[in-house]
Amino acid sequence: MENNAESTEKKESRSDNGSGALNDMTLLFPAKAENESFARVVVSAFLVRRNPTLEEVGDVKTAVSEAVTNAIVHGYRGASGDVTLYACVADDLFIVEVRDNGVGIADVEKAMKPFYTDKPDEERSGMGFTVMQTFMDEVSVESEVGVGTRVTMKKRLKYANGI
Amino acid sequence: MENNAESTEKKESRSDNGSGALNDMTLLFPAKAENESFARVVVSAFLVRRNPTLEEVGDVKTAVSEAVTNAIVHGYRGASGDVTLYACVADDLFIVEVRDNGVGIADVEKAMKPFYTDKPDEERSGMGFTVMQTFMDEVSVESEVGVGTRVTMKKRLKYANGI
Amino acid sequence: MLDNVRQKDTLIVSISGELDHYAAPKIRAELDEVLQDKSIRKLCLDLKAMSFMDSSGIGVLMGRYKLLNRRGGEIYVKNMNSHVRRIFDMSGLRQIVGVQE
Amino acid sequence: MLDNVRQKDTLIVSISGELDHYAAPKIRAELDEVLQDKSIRKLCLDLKAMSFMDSSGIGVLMGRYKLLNRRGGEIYVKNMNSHVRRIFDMSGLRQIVGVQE
Ligand SMILES: Nc1ncnc2c1ncn2[C@@H]1O[C@H](COP(=O)(O)OP(=O)(O)O)[C@@H](O)[C@H]1O
Ligand SMILES: Nc1ncnc2c1ncn2[C@@H]1O[C@H](COP(=O)(O)OP(=O)(O)O)[C@@H](O)[C@H]1O
Repeated sequence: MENNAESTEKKESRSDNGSGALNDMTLLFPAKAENESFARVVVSAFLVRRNPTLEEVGDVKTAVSEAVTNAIVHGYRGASGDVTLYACVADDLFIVEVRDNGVGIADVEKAMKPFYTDKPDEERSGMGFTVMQTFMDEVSVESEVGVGTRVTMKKRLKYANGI
Repeated sequence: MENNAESTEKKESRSDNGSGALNDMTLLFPAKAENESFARVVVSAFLVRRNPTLEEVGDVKTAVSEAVTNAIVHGYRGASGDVTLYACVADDLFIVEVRDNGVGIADVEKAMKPFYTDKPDEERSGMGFTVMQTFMDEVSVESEVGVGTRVTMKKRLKYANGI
Repeated sequence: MLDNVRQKDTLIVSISGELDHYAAPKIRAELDEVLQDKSIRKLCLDLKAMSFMDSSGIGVLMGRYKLLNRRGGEIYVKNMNSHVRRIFDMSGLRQIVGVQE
Repeated sequence: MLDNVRQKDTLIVSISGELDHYAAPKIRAELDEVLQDKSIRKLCLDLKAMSFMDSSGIGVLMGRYKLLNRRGGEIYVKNMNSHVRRIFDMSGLRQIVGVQE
């Protein structure tokens, strides 16, 4: 995984060709639990202009909440750092990405297994990735130990007739 | 003005000392008019956790709307580019910054005069900066021709007893 | 976005939603279309359902004022909240746009 | 965040607001405090006013299930929306937490 979050953001935002069909946003915020709800509100506000169903908004909020919580709890383990939330929508395809520059995941396949958690004592259920997979059409994880983690999630929207 | 938006963001977000008293966010989005309302929603969602009055939320939304509109209309003049919205709150001090890498302003003092506009034909009123100054406690503008513009606005919140 | 009622030479138009730079062209075009009817001398804008306005709204109101002023007409607003009132006061709109309390 | 009603050996607790990782510690602590009363055998969580739940909620419910299970008690929920239902189904909560329709 490339750890150059800034150049990546730049590229992504520049990918906008001004056609009006594509819109995107990048949000950076500190890894604090109080920002989980903020991240959900921002992604909803971004999505809502594309005329999503209530269910789609709920699905996206939940998936983003899981990924952001993971960045805070597992990626940074309570230490300070930034979480990046990138979202983009083009026609009916909505893509959202959550990145951290935290500890990374040694075995992604194992981490994504239902009920797997490295924090059972804190009552983590190990269902975060499973929730993401249930509520989104596609979830992919790139991670490197000591560098960070990037979770990319895609969803096709039923009605793409927003602005 | 420093044109290195990325390193600035980094620094700002890193200024968080994990005390819980300070929180901040950086939002990047393409310079499109449809994103003006999105920027307002995001800054409201950020602010609302500090228990602002309804009037304070309205003031901040309006000031941010003016600065973001200016970045799109004057900074980029309809060309594509990114607008950066940075907000931070520590105790009762709320700071919000709107940046663009657009054409810049040759004479900031003149630009800030009430009723001054370079686009009277488009029914711009020339009151954008005056609105910002009316609704915020402090407005400062740094700009360099060919590099971009940064508008920084501050407001003391009446009740700072949010999270 | 607009909802109109005609009373003799007065047209009452209700503006709903947000009046910012993004929405301004549409609202302006809709107002100018109804104002093509030259028998309209008074335009009353009902701002009750307008949830937001920034300085782009000043431009829209100034422009309609000028248009009506040329035909000897006038423009006023009703149901203005305190936020819009402050924008009116600072911009001098208060001097040219009547306020119906 | 919680609102409680006692009916014999059943405690009905209404959870309001969002149940995420940020809110979980507080909700957990409040539930565990009321559950210190050992005469409570049944915990019924009313989810009507809960506006959001993610997998952090699974952890909270699993934990309370274990606690009550140790004293031979049980836990169930009511007023579950379709979103929470899907989380229940995928996580196996459905097998251990009763659902009052
Ligand atoms: N951003 C991340 N950084 C480091 N490790 C992670 C990250 N996200 C997930 N993990 C690892 O994957 C495991 C499973 O995650 P998840 O399915 O969300 O369950 P939970 O959060 O309940 O542990 C975590 O326990 C952790 O070990
Ligand atoms: N971000 C910017 N980039 C370049 N020029 C700007 C920017 N913001 C403001 N200006 C200049 O300052 C003038 C006054 O701005 P303002 O008071 O907001 O009024 P208006 O937007 O109605 O023109 C503009 O007409 C423009 O010339």
